Amino acid sequence: MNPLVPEIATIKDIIPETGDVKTFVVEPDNTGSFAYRPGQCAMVSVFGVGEAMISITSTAARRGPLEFSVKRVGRVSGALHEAEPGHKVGVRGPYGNWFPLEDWAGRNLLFVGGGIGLAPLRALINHCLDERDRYGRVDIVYGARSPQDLCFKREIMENWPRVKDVGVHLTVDAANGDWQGAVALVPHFLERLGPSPEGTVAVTCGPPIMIKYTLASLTKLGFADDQIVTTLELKMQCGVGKCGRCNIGAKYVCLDGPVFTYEQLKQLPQEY
Amino acid sequence: MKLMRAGALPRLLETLGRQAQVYAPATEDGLVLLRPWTGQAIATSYVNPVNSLKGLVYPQTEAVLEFTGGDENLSLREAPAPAPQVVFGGRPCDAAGLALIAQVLLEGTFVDELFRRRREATTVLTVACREPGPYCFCRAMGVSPADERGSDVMFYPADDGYLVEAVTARGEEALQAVAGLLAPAPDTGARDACRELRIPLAEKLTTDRLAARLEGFFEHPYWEQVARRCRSCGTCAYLCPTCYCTAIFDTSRGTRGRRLRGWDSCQFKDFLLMAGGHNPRPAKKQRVRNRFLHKLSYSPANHGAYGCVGCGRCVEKCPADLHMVAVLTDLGEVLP
Amino acid sequence: MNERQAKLRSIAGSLLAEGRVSLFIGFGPGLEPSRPVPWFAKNADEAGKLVLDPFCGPGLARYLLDETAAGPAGIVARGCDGLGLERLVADKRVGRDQVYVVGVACRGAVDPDKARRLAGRPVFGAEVNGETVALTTAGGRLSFPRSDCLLDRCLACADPSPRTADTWLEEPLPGAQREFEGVEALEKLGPDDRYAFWARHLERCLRCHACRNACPACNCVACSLDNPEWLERTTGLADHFMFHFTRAYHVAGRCVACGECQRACPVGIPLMLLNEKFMKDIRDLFAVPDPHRPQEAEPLGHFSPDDPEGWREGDETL
Amino acid sequence: MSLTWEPRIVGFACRWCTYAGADLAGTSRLEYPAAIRLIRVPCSGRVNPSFVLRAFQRGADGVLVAGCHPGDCHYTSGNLFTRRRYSLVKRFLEYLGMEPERFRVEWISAAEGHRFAQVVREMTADLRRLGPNRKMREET
Repeated sequence: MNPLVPEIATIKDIIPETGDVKTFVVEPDNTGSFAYRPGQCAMVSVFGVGEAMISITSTAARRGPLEFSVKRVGRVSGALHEAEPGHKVGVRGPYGNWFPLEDWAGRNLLFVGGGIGLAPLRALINHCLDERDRYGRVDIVYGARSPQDLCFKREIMENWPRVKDVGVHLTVDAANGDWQGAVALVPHFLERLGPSPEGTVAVTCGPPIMIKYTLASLTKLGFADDQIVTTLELKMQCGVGKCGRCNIGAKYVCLDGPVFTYEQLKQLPQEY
Repeated sequence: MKLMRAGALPRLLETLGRQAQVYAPATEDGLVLLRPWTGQAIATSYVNPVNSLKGLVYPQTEAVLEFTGGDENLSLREAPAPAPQVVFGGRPCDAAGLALIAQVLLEGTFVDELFRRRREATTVLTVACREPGPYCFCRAMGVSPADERGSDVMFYPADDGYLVEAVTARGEEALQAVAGLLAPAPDTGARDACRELRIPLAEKLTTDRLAARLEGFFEHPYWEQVARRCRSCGTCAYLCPTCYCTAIFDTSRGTRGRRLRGWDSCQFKDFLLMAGGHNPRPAKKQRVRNRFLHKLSYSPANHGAYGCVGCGRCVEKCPADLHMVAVLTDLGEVLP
Repeated sequence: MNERQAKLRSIAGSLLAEGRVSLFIGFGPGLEPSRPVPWFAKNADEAGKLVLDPFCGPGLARYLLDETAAGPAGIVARGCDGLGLERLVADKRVGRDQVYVVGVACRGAVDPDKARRLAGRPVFGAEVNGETVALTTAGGRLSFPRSDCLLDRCLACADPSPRTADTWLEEPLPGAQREFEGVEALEKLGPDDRYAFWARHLERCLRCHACRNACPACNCVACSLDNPEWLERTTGLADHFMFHFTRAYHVAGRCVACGECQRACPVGIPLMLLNEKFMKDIRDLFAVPDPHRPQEAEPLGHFSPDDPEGWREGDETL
Repeated sequence: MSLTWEPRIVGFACRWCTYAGADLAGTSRLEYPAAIRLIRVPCSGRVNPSFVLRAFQRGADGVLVAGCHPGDCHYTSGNLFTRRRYSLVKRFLEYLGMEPERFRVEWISAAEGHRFAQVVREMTADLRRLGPNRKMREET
């Protein structure tokens, strides 16, 4: 089995999330799906254009097709955005490690997402909310540039807030229209909310600059390095640790990541 | 161990060539290159062919798959299995480089099928060294002029031919096919001479405890200083017998296309450029540092060996003389 | 012993000490005496290690692209470096006021590989005296014809000194007319032989981009040769033709003939024969006497109403 | 060479003149070989030399760049740049080993349907004599 050969899959549905984000519901033609865990990624390809590593935003335990939320930024994501339901793409995976859920039983969970960074968190949040009783309080802090850029609106506005002991806290960088909510950058907003580090695990995901400042804010709030979990993104080609692309020091994001604790991150060269 | 007269070499290649494509060193425009052998003169006086063994087992570009069809009906075909090949004339450093690439590509969670198939279809006939080239430093990197790693058959140059010894079962098989050309070896002198060959340049370099000494060296100003002369081309990586970084890309013509894999270099400025514009290593300092730390620190950490076999190609060919020997020499002064 | 070198060290040292430049670009000690390396002195101490001898080979001009961002840089300039700087200035990639040029009179650089091959042993020193080169080895001094010893790029050189400098290390030497003998010889072959010649050479191309990255004229911020829409990443002979056709055409009328591309090429492709073909035709068709010296109006950046139709006239040369 | 082989010519035609000239050749019922595929461009000056090489790379046996006569450019000077550039490119292609007959630059006005047909006839005849182009062509 050549790990670089993808399986052909069909785009079953395309859900527009924001002006430049769409969620693609994808079903591999032969296997229907594959086993994966929250935080893992897959290589999605548009034949003739190329491949890109994209985090899986669906939740495996729900046994549905694969879902990928993709922001239009480059060649492959651009081609995906041009695709229609029924089109064929390639999928191979899953790749990378996953969020260490096993260690989180009984603890409070704090999710901090920014923009399209909610995509990997969504897989995790839905997984956790499906086994709600395993965890303590759940808080979801999520921000985007504008109200229109908030992804997964149905979940953040309706589904998640309805679950017992779940707080969803939304913010935008710049308000417009009839936005009544908070206007602040995610790290500032987070500091203002001031969640307690007591018995809590914080998981953050978003653009590199947001992660950088969120890590600092969490530290300021008293979270220890091993209480903070984040994901890294680096250019990838093979996804299987062979192409030499996504190394940070001696670690490879595709094998050793994308999920790292802040403690692990501090051991790595600051080059990502 | 057997003895083969030098004059029997064409017949050996001819015999092995009945079952496989044979490659041998040939002189072209004043350069020695490993080329498909079709009976032409076989070059013998060279330190190392310009192209390393790497390219024959891990080609500069190769197909992963072919695809045909349109958006809604698409079919894939995996690249066909490679044909058998016999490569004569690579040096022990290059073969050791292959062994190192094999470690990276074949060990771990995933196996690189493309490499595995081609490696298994290749018989490596290595010619050991009786004379060091001006830029050879193999011994500094833990490789010997008679190193057997990665080779199927060793050829030790003797006065009137070669001492020949199979290293692997595949090599044994190859030698059986040409048994008529081999006579019993009178002694092991030629092999011993290769094994004992001194490599003067290597003696000037210290690689003792290098990985440990490099700890904490990541932020040292040395990298900025040395990287200034780098031109961010791919000469070092593309000539290197151990550099294995690749890119995967598609090409298409109408409704048919191919997905290919090809060499890439971490020295190119766009190597890590992501869609959206983020580039974690935009500066030469970062890229040069990554190249050398990969070989001297990350590779030992992940694979237990330096990512360099001391072949000397980067020393000879880097247009700005930013090469492993220069860096090792500098590190000898800069490192604690 | 080496007065030029001592003088250069002192000039560079003063420039740095006085803060007139933040960096001085020249050559410094390399792995062996025959291979000095590009050297970037940031203080008088480092300027004290500058090397100036006939082994100083690599072109330096292109480094100015990176090194003038933080403040003025000094550079020791041979004719080739001077023309490279002119190119960068003409292309508005480097400000002339950001560079302090120390001009030299270059008599050609000795190719370290040729020297070692000729001498058959390590070479410690060289002296270029007219048509001969004296190489110093452990076994004494050996003399060889200049044409066997120098870098290819220096054999065809018509520009021993830069056209302008801020100070001169020595009396500049006058420029000459470039000849295109290599191009003419190739033009005499038939199409199939010419194709075979280029196919053989280009087949070796590694697409390492050493030629492009050596070139002071290839100074675009984003290069079409990195864009898969223009050049796919595949590495067949047809791709190599596309690469080299595009590279040569993009520097047509802009190439300063420094020959650094060919010196940098690890597989010995005679790249200057491509660049020189354009140079020769620009000279012949558009009456530009020295197309390799940056002009007021770039040969391919303008036209004349009386231009010939080059595909009809002068065909007899092909 | 197969008996049914016919040369393929890629023609880059300026929309203001040559393309109209080709139309005129058609409406005038002038006979010329079907070997040419025309690509309409706004001006002969639009034709990047890489397009020419790309055509050869992907299977053209001949390439024609055709535009307005010097002095008649719709954009005043586009074809004067063309003349300069292709004076060099034509010679350069031949220097790389391409036969001269495989690449032509012609000025063909909207009124010169005859000229267009004649150029295509000439080129096709030349290319039939030369046979398929293999030079600089990618392997399929």
